Amino acid sequence: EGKLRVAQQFGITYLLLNVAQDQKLIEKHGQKQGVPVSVEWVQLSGGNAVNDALLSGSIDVAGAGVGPLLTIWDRTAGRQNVKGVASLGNYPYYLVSTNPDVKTIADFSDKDRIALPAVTVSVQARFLQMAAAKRWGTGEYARLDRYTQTLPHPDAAAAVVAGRTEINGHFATPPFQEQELAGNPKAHIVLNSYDVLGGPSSGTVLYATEKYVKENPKTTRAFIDALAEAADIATKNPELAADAYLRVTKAKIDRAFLVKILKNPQFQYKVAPTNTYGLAQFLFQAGAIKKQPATWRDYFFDHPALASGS
Amino acid sequence: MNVLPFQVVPNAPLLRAQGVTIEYPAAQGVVQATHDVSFDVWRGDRFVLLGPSGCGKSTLLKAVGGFIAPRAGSLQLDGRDITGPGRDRIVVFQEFDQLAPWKTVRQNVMFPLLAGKMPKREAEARALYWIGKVGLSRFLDAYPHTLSGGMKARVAIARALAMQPEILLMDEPFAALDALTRRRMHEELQALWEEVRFTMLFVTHSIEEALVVGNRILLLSPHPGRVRAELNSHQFGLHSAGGAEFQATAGRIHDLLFGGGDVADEPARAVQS
Amino acid sequence: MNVLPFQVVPNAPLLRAQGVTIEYPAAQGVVQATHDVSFDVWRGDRFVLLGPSGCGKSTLLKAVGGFIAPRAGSLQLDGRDITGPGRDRIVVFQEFDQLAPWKTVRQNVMFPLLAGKMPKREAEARALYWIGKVGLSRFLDAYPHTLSGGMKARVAIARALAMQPEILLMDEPFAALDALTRRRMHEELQALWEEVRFTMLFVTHSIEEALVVGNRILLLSPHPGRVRAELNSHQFGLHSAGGAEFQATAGRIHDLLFGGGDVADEPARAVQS
Amino acid sequence: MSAVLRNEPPVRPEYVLPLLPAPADAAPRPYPLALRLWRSGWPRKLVLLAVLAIVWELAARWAGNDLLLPGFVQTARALGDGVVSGELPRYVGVSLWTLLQGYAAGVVGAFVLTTLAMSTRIGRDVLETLTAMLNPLPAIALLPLALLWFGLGQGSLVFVLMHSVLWPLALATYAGFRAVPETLRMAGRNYGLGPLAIVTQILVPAALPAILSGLKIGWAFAWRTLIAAELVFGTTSGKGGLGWYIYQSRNELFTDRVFAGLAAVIAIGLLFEHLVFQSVERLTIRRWGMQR
Amino acid sequence: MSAVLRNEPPVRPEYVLPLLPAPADAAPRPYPLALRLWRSGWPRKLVLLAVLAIVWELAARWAGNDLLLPGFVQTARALGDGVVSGELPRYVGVSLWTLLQGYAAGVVGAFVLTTLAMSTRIGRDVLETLTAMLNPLPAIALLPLALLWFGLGQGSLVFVLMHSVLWPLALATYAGFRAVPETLRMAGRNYGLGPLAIVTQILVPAALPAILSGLKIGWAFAWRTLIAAELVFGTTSGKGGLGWYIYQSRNELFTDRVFAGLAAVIAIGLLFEHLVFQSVERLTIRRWGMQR
Ligand SMILES: Nc1ncnc2c1ncn2[C@@H]1O[C@H](COP(=O)(O)OP(=O)(O)OP(=O)(O)O)[C@@H](O)[C@H]1O
Ligand SMILES: Nc1ncnc2c1ncn2[C@@H]1O[C@H](COP(=O)(O)OP(=O)(O)OP(=O)(O)O)[C@@H](O)[C@H]1O
Ligand SMILES: [Mg+2]
Ligand SMILES: [Mg+2]
Repeated sequence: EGKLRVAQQFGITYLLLNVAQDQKLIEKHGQKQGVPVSVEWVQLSGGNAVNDALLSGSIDVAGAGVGPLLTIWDRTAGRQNVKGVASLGNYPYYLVSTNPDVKTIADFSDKDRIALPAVTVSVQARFLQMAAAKRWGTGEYARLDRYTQTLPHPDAAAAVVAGRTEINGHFATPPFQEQELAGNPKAHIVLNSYDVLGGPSSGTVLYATEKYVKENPKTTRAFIDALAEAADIATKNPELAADAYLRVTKAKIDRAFLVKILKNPQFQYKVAPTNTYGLAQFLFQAGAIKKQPATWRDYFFDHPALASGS
Repeated sequence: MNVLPFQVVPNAPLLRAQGVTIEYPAAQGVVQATHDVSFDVWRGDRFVLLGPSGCGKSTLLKAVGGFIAPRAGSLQLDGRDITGPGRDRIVVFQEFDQLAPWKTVRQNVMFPLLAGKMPKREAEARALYWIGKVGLSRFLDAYPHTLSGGMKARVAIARALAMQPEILLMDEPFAALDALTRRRMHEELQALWEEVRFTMLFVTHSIEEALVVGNRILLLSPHPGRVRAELNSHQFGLHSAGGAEFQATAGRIHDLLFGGGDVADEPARAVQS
Repeated sequence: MNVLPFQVVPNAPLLRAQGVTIEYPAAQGVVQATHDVSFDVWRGDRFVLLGPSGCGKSTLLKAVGGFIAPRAGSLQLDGRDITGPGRDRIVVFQEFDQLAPWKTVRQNVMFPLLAGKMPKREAEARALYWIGKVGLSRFLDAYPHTLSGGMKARVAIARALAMQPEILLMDEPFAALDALTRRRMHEELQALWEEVRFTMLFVTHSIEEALVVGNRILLLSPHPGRVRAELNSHQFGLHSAGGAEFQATAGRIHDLLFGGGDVADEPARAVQS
Repeated sequence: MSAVLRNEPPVRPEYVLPLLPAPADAAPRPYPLALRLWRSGWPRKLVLLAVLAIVWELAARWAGNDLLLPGFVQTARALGDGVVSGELPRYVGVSLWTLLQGYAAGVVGAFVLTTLAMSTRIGRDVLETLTAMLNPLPAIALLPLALLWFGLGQGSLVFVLMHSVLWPLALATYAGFRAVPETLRMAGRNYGLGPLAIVTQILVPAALPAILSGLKIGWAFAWRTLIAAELVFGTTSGKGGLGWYIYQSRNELFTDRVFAGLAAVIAIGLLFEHLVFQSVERLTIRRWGMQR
Repeated sequence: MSAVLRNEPPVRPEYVLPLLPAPADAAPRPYPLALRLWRSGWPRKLVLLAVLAIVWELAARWAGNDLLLPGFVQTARALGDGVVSGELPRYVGVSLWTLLQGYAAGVVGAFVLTTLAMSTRIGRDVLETLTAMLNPLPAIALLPLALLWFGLGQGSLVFVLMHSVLWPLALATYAGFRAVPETLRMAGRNYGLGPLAIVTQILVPAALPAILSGLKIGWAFAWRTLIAAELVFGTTSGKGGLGWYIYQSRNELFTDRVFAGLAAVIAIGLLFEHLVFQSVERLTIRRWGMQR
C-alpha cells in the first residue's frame, strides 16, 4: 500500500495522467483514503516495453492501448491475471491520406501506402481490419493489409506532412493526425475510428496485475479517483490541462494548437471504458486472442467509477 | 637462480638428450626436424650445435628451452624431464622479433630482470652495464624498430647476458654482426663465462665461431638432423683462429659436415676452398 | 627489363650517389644514418657495402631501392633521380619477414614474376629452377612459417634471382647460411652474373665475403656511416680465399674499418686476431 | 653460484658416427578417434551448449515467469513448431537474403574506403573522420535519409545494414592494414604493384586476422540491426522477416516464439561461425601460421 | 640484354679518405608552421568537416523537406539553443555517465574472457561459442533478463551497454592475441611469466592495434545502443539522457532537435576519437613502430 509506479508512453492520450501528476491528485486522494501515496512516474516507449516492465514487476500500473490490454489479459489469464484499471478517455484515430483520389477505404490502390505503427498487430491496424470486415465481410478483413507499412508515428507524420515519399496515408493518433491535417493542405480524413466502432471508444487504458490491485485496494482506489478528477478538470478546463501537459512533459508544442486539439468535441475525458467490447470480439474472431470475453467486465477490475463502461 | 643449488652432482651431465626425435605436423605429412639425437652437456660446457641450414638446430634449442616436446626420446635437465620453459634456461632466439617493440632498449633488457623480482635500481644498473658492453649506450632509449638488424641482435644478447642465467641457449646470436662487433661479443661472452661459469648451448653455422666459442661441438647431418660427430674444441680460444691446428680441425669439421656420407638434398658441388 | 635499352652510355656510371645524407626522425632528435656518402656503381659492378653494425648499410640500400629519400645529396640511376621503388632494382631485405606468409615457397618465388605479367608456366618453370638452385626442392609447397631461418633467407634469394633483374640489391642475404650453403650461393650468384651481367649492390659484414663476391668495395665508418675508402677486389674470385694476397687485403680492410681513425661508440678493445 | 660450478667440465672423448640413412617423412599418424573428435572441438562445444541450455532452463524455472523468460524446453518446442509449420524457415530466408545484401554492400564499402585510405592522405582523413562521426549514429538517424533515398522496403533495410557493417569493418581493416610489416609492403612496392594491387595482394592477406575479426563483428551487428530495423520499417505486411516474426510474437506476448526467433538467430550465428568463419580461418591464417 | 653490357665495368683507382668527424645528431628541424599545422591533420579535417557540412546543407535544401532532413544551419541553430539553455549538456552528461559505466563493464568483461581464452582450452571454447551466440542478439533479447535482474533504469542500461561492448571487443582482442608472433610469446614464457602476466605484459601490448580498433568499435556501438535503449528503459521523472531527448523531439516532430541530438553524438565521437583514441595511438603503437 502506498507505493505506485506508473508507466506511460508519449502522447496526448496520456493527458489525464499528466494532469493527475501536475496537480498531485493521486497524493490528494490517497490522503482521503488514509494512505500516503508516493508515486513514481516512468516514461517508456512502446507497448512491449511497458508489458515487460509490468510483468517483471518493475512497474505497478501500465498505460497502453486497448489492443495490448486485451492481448495481455488473454495471455496472463490464470497467471498474473492482468486487467484494466481505468480508461484514459476517448480519442478518435484518423486515417489521413494525401491522395485526393482516396475518399473512402475502397479507393485505396497500389499507389497508396498507409503507415501504421505496426502492421496487422497495432490497434490502428485492427481498426482498419474491422473497417474492411464491415465493408467487404468478415472473411475479407485483411484486404487492405497489403497497402500498409510499418512506420513509427513521428516518421510517418513527417512523411505525410512533407510529401515526397511513398507514404501518403497514415492511421495516426493525436496529436500527429492534427499536425498532419494542419501541415499539409492535401491531407484529409478517410476514416475515423469512431465510425468503425460505431461511436466514441476508448483508445488508451491503464492496467495492472491482480496481485497489485488486491494488495493495494486503497491506493488503486485513490488512483482511479484521481484520474476521475483529472478527467473532470480536462473537460471543464482544457487550458489548465494543456498547461499541465506542457509542464509535465516539457513538450515544446505550441500551446494554442494544443488547446485547440484538446477542445476537439470528439475528445471525451472519462475513466470508464467506452465501446471496447467490439474490438475484443473482433480480435477473438481474427484469432488474435484465444479467450472470448463475455463482457467488457472480464478484462477490467471492478470499480464504481467504471460502472458506466462498455 | 640455481637449479637445485645444493644437490650438484658433478659426475653427471647437466643436460642429457637421449634419442631425441622432433617432428612438426604439416599438411602433407610430418616433417622430421631431428632424428634420434643424443648428447650430454656438462656443467660449464660451452656446447656448440653445428650443422647445415635446416638441420634442426633451432628446433633442438627450442626443445631444450622447453617450448617444443620431442616426439620420441627424452630431454633431462639435472635428472628431471624438461616440461616447459623456465628462467633457468634463457634463450636468445634467431628471429629479430624477439624484442618487445613497445619497450626501449633499456626496458627490453630490464624486462626479464624485473620479471624475476629484481629491485628496479639493480635491474637498471645491470641493464646499463650490458647495453654498454654490446656498444649501444647511445641507443638506450631507442625503440627496437629504429635499430638496425645487428643492433637488435645485440640488444637480445645483452638481455640474455644481463640475466646471468645458469644455462644460456643462443641461436646464431652473432649472425647479423660484423667481424669486429662479433669478436667483441666473443670476448664478452668469454669474460662472463670466466666469471659466472654458466653452461651454454650455442647454435652457429660458422665452423670458426664454433671452434672459438665452444669447448665441445656436436655436428649434425643435413635435414633431418642426426648426430654426425661430437668433437672437442676446448683447446682453441679467442686467439687461436690463425693457427695450423685450428685450420686443420676446421677442415676436418668441414669434411665431416659436407664432405662425405649423406649429402644435402641437392647434389652438392665439389667444395674447393 | 632494361632501363633505357638503347641509350647505354658506357662511359658514365649506372648508379651515382653524391653526398647522400640520410636521417631518421626520432623522439629526441634526428638520427643520422649516413653522412655525405658518395660512390659510383658501374654497369656490371658487384659493388659491396661493408661496414660495422648500425653504420647505415641497409639504409643506403633502401635509399637506392627507392624506399627512403635522402635528406641531402642525390641518388641517380642512369642520370635520372631515383624517386621510388621499381622492378629494375630488386631488393633482398635483411629481415626474415619479407616472404609473404600466405604463399608457399613456390608461390613466393613466382609472385614477382607474375606481377610482371610473365606467363604462368614460364614463371613456374623459372621458380622451380631457382628453388632447386637454393636447395629447397623438397619444400616447394611449404609455407614460410614452417621453414628455418636459413631456409627463409634462401627463398628470398631465389625469388630475387629468378627475377634476373638488371640491378640486384642484397642486404646480408647469406648471413643466416652455413658455410657450405653460403658457398653454393656464391657460386650460383657468380654463374648468374656471368650469364646475365647484372649490376649488384651487396651489403655484407664479412670481409671475406666482400672480397669473394665483389669487384669493388665501399668501406663505411661506424655510425653515422661515412665513406672510409673504396677498394678493388675484382682480382679475387671464388677460389682465392686462402691466398696470401687475399689475406693481406682482408687484413688491410680490417685495419681500415676497425683499426684507426674514429672508433666505434664504445672504446674498441685491441683486435688481436 | 656455488663453488662446485667452478670446476671445468670434464674432457670427454671425441666420436664420429656413421651417418644413418634419413628416415622418410611419415604421413601424420592419426590420433585415436575419440581423442581426435575431442580435440576437433565439436564435442567440447556441444557439451558447453548443453550446459548453457541447462543453466537457461534452471534460470527460467527459478524466475517462474514464462511470459518474460521462457525456459529452454518451451523455447525448443516453439522453435520446433515454427520449423515444422515452415513459418520460421520462410522468415529466416527473407531475413538472410536481406542480410546478405546489406552485408555485401558493407563489405564493398569498407573495402573501397580503406583502399582509398591506404592510397591517399585525403582518403585517410575521410575514413578517420567518417568512422568517428557516423559509427556512433543509431539507425534511426538514417531513417529519414533512407526514406528519402530508397523509399520503403528492401532498399532502406539494406542501407541501414550497410551502415552497421561498413564502419566497424572499415575500422578493423584499416587497423590491420596499418599494422602490416613495413618489409612486406616494401617488397610489394619493389615488384611494381600499383596501389590497388598492394591492397589486394599484400595488405589484405597480411591483415587477414584483423579483417576476419571485423567481418565477424560486422556479421553480428548486421543481425542485431536487422532484427531491430525490420520492426521499425521496411515491413510491408506479409513479407516480413525474422525481426518481424519476433516483433509480432512479442506484441502478442508469445514470448516463447520470441525466444524461438532469437534461438534461430543464435543457431545461424553458430552455424556461420563454424562453417564459414572457422573454415576460412583454418584454410587461411591458421594454415599460414599467422594465427595460433 | 644488349651486348654493350657484356663489357666488364672499368677498373677504377682505389682511394682512402681521412675520416671526417662524426656530425652530432641534430634536434629535429621544425617544419614551417603552416606545413606543420597542415600535416598535423587538424586543418585538413576541419576542411573536410566543412565540406561535409556544406554537402549536408545542400542535400537538405535540395530535398526541401525540413521535417525529414533539416539542413546544417538549422541543426546548428537548434544545437546552439540546446547548449545555451543548458538542456543538451545535461542530457549529454546523463548519457555519458551511463555510457562510461557500461563501457567499463564491457572492457573488463572482455579482458576476463580473453584472458581465460588464452590460458585454458575451455576458456577458448567458451569465448568462441559465447561470442558466436550472443553477439548477434539484439538488445531486446536481453530486455527480460535485464528487467528481472536490474529492474528499470541505470542498471539495465549498463547491462545492455555491456552486451554491446563486450563481444566485439572480445572478438577483436582475441584475434589480436592470437596473431602475436610466437617468438615474443616464447620470450615471455622464458622469463617465467605466469598466464596472467603473459597476457598483460606480452599479449596486450603486442595486440594493441587490434585492441584499440575493438575499443573504437565498442565505443561506437555503445552509443548506438544507448540511444536506442534509453527509449526502451525509459526515464524516471525527467532524468533522461540524450536518447530520450532525441526520442521526445522526434515525437514532437522537431526534427532539427533530433539532428541536434545526433550532432551532439557526432561531436562527442569526434572529440573522443581525436583526444583519446588518437592520442593513445600516438603515444603507443605509432611510437613503437607497430603502426604506420
Ligand atoms: N614451425 C614449423 N613447422 C613445420 N616445420 C618446421 C617448423 N619449424 C621448422 N620446421 C622444419 O624443421 C626443420 C629444421 O628447422 P630448424 O629451424 O630447426 O633449422 P635450423 O637448423 O635452425 O636451420 P637454420 O640454420 O637455417 O636456422 C626444417 O626442415 C624446417 O622446415
Ligand atoms: N626506422 C628507423 N628509425 C630511426 N632510426 C633508424 C631506423 N632504421 C635504422 N635507424 C638507425 O639508422 C642507423 C643505420 O641503420 P641501418 O639499418 O642502415 O644499419 P646497418 O648498417 O644495416 O646495420 P646492420 O649491419 O646492423 O644491419 C642505425 O643507427 C639505426 O639506429
Ligand atoms: Mg635456425
Ligand atoms: Mg642492416
